[in-house]
Amino acid sequence: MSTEGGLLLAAAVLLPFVGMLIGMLAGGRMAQRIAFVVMPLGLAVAVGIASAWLDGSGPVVYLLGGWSPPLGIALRADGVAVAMMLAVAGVVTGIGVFALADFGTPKGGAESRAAFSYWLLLLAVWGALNLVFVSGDLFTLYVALELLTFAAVPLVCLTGSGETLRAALRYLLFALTGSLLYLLGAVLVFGAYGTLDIAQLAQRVQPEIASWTALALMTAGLLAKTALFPLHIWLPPAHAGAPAAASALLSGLVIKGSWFLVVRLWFDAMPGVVTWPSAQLLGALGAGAILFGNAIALRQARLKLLVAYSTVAQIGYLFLMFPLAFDAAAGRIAGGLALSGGIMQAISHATAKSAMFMAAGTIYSALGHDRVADFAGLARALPLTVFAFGLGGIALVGLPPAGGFVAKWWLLSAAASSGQWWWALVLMAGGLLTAAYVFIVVTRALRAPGAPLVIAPVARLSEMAALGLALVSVLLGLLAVFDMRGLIAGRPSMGA
Amino acid sequence: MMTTVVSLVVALLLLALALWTVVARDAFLAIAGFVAYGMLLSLVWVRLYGIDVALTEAAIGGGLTGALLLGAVARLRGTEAAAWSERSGIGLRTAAKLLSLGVTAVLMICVLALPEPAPTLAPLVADNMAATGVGNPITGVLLAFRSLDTMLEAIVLVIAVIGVWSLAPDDCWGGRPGQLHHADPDGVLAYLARLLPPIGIIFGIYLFWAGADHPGGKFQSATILAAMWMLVQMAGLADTPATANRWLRAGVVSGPLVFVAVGLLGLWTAGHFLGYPADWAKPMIIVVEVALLPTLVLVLALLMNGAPARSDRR
Amino acid sequence: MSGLLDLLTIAAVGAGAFFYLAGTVGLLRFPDSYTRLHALTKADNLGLALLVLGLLFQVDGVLAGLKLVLVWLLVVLSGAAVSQLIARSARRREPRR
Amino acid sequence: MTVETLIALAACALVGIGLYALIAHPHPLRKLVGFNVLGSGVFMIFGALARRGAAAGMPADPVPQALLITAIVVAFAATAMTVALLLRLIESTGSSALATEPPSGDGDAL
Amino acid sequence: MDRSLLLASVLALPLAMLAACLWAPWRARILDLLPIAPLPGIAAALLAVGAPPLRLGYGAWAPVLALDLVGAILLGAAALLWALAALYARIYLRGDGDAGRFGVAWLMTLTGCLGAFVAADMITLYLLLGLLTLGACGLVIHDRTPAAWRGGGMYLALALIGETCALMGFVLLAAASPVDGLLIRDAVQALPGSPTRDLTLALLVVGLGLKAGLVPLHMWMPLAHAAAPVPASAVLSGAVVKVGIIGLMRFLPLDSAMPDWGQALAAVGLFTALYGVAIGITQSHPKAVLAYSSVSQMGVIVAVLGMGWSVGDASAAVSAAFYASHHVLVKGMLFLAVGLVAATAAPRLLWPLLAVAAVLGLGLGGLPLTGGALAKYAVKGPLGDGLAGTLGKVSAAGTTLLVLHFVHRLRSFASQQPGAVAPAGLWWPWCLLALASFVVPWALYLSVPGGTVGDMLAPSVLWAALLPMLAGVAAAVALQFSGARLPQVPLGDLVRVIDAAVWRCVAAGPALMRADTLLLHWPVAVLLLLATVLGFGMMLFGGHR
Repeated sequence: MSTEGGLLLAAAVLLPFVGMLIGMLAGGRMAQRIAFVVMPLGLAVAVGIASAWLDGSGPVVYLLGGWSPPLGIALRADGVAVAMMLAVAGVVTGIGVFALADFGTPKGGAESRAAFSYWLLLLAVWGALNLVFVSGDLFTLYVALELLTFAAVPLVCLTGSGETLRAALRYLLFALTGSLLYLLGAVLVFGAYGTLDIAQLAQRVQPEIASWTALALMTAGLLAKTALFPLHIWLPPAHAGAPAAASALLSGLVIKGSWFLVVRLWFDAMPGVVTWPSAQLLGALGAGAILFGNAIALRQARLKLLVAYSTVAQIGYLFLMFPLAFDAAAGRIAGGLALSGGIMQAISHATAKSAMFMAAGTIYSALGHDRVADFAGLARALPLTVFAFGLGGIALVGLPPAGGFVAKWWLLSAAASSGQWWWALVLMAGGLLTAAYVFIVVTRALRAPGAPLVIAPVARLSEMAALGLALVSVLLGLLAVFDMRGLIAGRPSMGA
Repeated sequence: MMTTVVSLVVALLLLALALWTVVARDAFLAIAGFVAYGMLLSLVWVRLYGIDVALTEAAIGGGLTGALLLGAVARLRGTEAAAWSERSGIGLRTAAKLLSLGVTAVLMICVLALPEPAPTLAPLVADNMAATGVGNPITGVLLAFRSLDTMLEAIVLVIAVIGVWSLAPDDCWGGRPGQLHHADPDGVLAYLARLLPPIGIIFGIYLFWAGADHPGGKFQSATILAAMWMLVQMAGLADTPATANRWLRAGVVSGPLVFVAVGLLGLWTAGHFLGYPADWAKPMIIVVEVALLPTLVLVLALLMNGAPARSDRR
Repeated sequence: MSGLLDLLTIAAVGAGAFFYLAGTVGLLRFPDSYTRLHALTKADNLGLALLVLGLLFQVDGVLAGLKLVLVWLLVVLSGAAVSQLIARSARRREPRR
Repeated sequence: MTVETLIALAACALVGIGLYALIAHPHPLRKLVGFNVLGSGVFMIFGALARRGAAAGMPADPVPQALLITAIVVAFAATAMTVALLLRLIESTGSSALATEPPSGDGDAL
Repeated sequence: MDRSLLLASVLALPLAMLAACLWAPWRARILDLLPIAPLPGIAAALLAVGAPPLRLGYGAWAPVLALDLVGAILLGAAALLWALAALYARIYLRGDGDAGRFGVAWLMTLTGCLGAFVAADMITLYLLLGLLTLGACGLVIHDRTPAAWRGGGMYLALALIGETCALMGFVLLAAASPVDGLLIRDAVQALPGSPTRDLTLALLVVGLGLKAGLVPLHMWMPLAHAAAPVPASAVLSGAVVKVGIIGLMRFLPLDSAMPDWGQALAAVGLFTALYGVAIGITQSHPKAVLAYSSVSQMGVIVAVLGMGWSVGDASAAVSAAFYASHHVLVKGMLFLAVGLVAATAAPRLLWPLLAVAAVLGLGLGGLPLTGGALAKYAVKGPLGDGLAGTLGKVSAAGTTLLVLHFVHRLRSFASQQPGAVAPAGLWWPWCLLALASFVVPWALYLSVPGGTVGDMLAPSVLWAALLPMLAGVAAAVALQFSGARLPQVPLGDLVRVIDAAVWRCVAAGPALMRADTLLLHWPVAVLLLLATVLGFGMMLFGGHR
């Protein structure tokens, strides 16, 4: 049955889409105007859902058209979804403010391709992400994944340069393949259990060949869309080539969509099907991402590529929670500290990485290049931006009071209590490597320039937006003082 | 028995054509094979008693996709040789064969291991069809039980259009896609483009109207209508629409917007978003379908046309 | 009565099938586009006509019969137009003889 | 062996064929064809399952069939987008190669 | 309650000043305000000892502040040094374009350093350690010289490794702790019975010992302390290293006897004490000599803790704190002296300066009647008369030698242009510090252990103190006149090992890049995708067999 405030879930999904449609009709400057009308509304809706979640007991549910699963579609929001929705709403707003400098249409200015596309796709990404967070139906989730892909790919090649077009094509083909694998898994699930509803599936699913194959197919497909090592083929060129406002969106938010779906599958849909070795394998891929991605990032000479590879590494952290959450005694995966840590990591990375990409973009447009070696004097020229980058780095490294620290603490605690010390080692090594490249970039910027640095003027508003998001990511941990695990309550119980 | 043999033959033909699309050296031949493959697919759908799916497959999966690919291959001639030169090594190809075979094998095992009797939602649908007022259960699923999917699908198409448009060169923004086709007044194509559309439009609308209670529906009919429009464009009787055209955009977004509006109406009248009050279901469903039809026609045609390539400022 | 209709149907459909076969053989065996087109279009028109004719003996109701005829007309129409187009493009590509 | 099982098995093979084309074919357009073959294989498996679910006087389970229509349309949108992207790529670079030169990492670090 | 609020002010004032630094005009003028930042620390040390703990916020993660005796002793001494060094820095950095940045780094370091003495829960302590590390790194790299970059980088790298170990130790502590909170005391009480006791202890000793500069984790110390500007070196080498000490005092269950752990720690400490001397006398730059002397002194303090721990004598911590507080002031004074000498040539000032520095410095070796004598006297008990005591005496002799070597090097370091005189603004903070380094230990001695002057004048005590000194002087004289050439050990001795490791990693880079290029190859990627499918299939299938 639908619960209090359930309708807000539908609103959270449709508001951005309706905004996009009206924006397409109005076009020109209105597109961006409408985007900025939708942002506060979307934030309000997210807050409303959060309060509904905190008031009620169990998840917030809405049955569309009053049809209950398996025939109809149910939208559900639990603590995990609520936390992600709040984070996404905030980050999208921040990115929007930043993007005004690059994609803002002046008063009376003609409609331009990039601006028109950017604002509409920004809203599309937002709506698709909210759908991923609240949908309780495997097929609707497939549609959501495609929405996300179709909205994200054009963002990669907004500049229209050959290199970005190529990156976009790689991204599109690889992501589409992933989607089909996911759909294939969903199909098998339906064939074996006669439902696509996650909550019902959780009750019906049995450890048998069909569920194993389905989970393997869906997981692999989603990993391809998440670009988890070694499937990160499309990420570095795409995220490094896209305009900063788009990279921030892609790197901070879009990859979280498919990742979140893996969480849903493993924690909610098939917790009993998951096995210890499979969880370890997922963790191993994450560990590989952390070590490999960070090491490659250390080798990058260009800032945007460095940040992109840092994303490859950070994606790894998001998957360490799976083995840590595995309850070996019960032989099933269960939420708790590890899950909270993973979600916290995702939110922290969303804010920090967006801020870092924004800073990188500002630096690029100011210097006309992003070669780290030639950053001397930057700290004097763009103090706010370098500061924002540094703060984002601190959040990635996981120093308190950043959200990354809370996440690290929870993950390490989970490792300690489950005795899986090897993941703790990976966490620590990753933190050190991250610190290394953040230190390199910041110190390069702190050096005194040989010749006086000439920079193009940059928009103060954009710098402020980056700094704002960076501050959020660094202060996120302070929420922990007010026991935020109440929000990300232990395990996301999707049982309606 | 007989049916099994026929199915076997069809299946083997299907596999052969699929293999052909892979192994054929010449891209044009491969894609011609793919079109035939699409037609054969719709035959398979008929054998699976999915008449609506068969129609959709024939119209969209086979027809539009095939046309799209044929149009593309003509413009990609030059790049084929270069592509073949960077063909991956024999080792990789062998590994690819092995892994693909592995996946196929696992899938086959799953298919054979599926439970008997198969789980089905058909009874549930049958019990609830009355509430929808429509006769075609698929329409009932698409526009009542799982109407959210249909709404999102329309939005997916709109996003795809935005994405395709966003690929335009900056100076062509708002312009028209594709080359300008010059009408050849006594050309046979122009003749066909004058003769066929009236029939096609009638047929399309019939298909649409039948969709409520019989196989058929907006997608199939939208494809027919879009095809008619494109025929007219190809014959040069009408130019492709300019992407800046407000009316065009209005047509593109109207369908989903009306859908959302009807959903809100349902919230007001039936207490559920996307719900229908008793014995108002069919009219509201018809409204949604009527609103979606032009959107689908436009979107399908626009996706076929591709990104703006000519500035409209003359 | 129905037995006779069935016989007629079998005869017509069989003949149609034969023309299809012939057309396909021609498509495969003939040397250039023109001759191939020739084989194909002739075979298609006649073959399909015979098929439709044969099926007409089986339909109940005029409407269904009209539908079949409509199908035939449409195929003939599009077949004619398309073969024209193919021939033109072939003339552009292949040397006139 | 029932018809739907036969078709389902054939569909599994189609999936494999599509995957192979996606991996091994050098030209993006052919990869795209492979993608469509793969997709049709997935759809056919779904369709066979729907047929298995025949009940309540219906020749097949209508829910999967409805979902299939949605899926086919989405796949078409994906194809259209890929084709547009590919054409634009060739128009601007003259090549259809997917391979990018590796990101330049000439050890700035340390 | 108001006394507890005093604890909060220890953090609040510098943090408020930091916040003010976000505004450029304040940042420009911050240098003149630095001296007031540590004043709440002094006040708290005098007034807030044993005040009820102060909990900010609620929930398990709420920060908690408390001040015990050892904390107060170290806090007072450190705050005093921070204040006087700040007065010194006002003049020393006048006209420096980056003074604002220096002030920010200074305040961060100060907050972390003083806060560490009052933090009662792990999270707050870890937060302050992080703040300390970043700030100290900023102080070290302030001069932007290659040496500064190297020192800063090495410091940051090792400090982060240390903090990572400490963090894991904290997590294990918390995991083993019966109560939900993250209070250090509760967790440590549960430690002896914890299943992961030894791992936890190892991580904590490595993490905190690195901050205290225990051999072989000391190599960052000479690099960093020698590279930083003089006032910064003073606080880094005097006050900041004590954070490691207070950490060890707080996190090791000193009151429950663990002979093996205690003696191991003591052994490391004593080795460090001697090793610091051995390397120190080979250094030529006075700041480097002082840095190694700090290494050595930290070793003595840790040894005292270790001996106390081995017998479960928690009072050893007080003695260690007393010893450490003396070192805070003296070492700060000596570093500031380097700055003075470098700017002074006039003999009438140079010689008294050298004399005072020598006398107070020899206090580190236990020169009678100096504060150092009291410090050595205080730790005599815990060290005992066994091997540890003997080695302690040897280290005292070594320290004497080292201090003499320092004074020798210092003289040759004097300014070259004749008649140069350091500005008065540098002189009087130094004089105050010199005075404090003599007065404070006596005050503490007479108040805390409640000793009397008489004890210190007892011939046996004097003799016991003098013997090692004479040995040290003898060694110095011998070195001087034998003309023996000591090998020139590079600054940061063992650091070579790290360099080698780093370069080996860098060399692995190209291989990694090639691997990445391969992974970005389309067929490979899709193959890996299929492999992932089959892999997960197998793992799921196999897991149920």
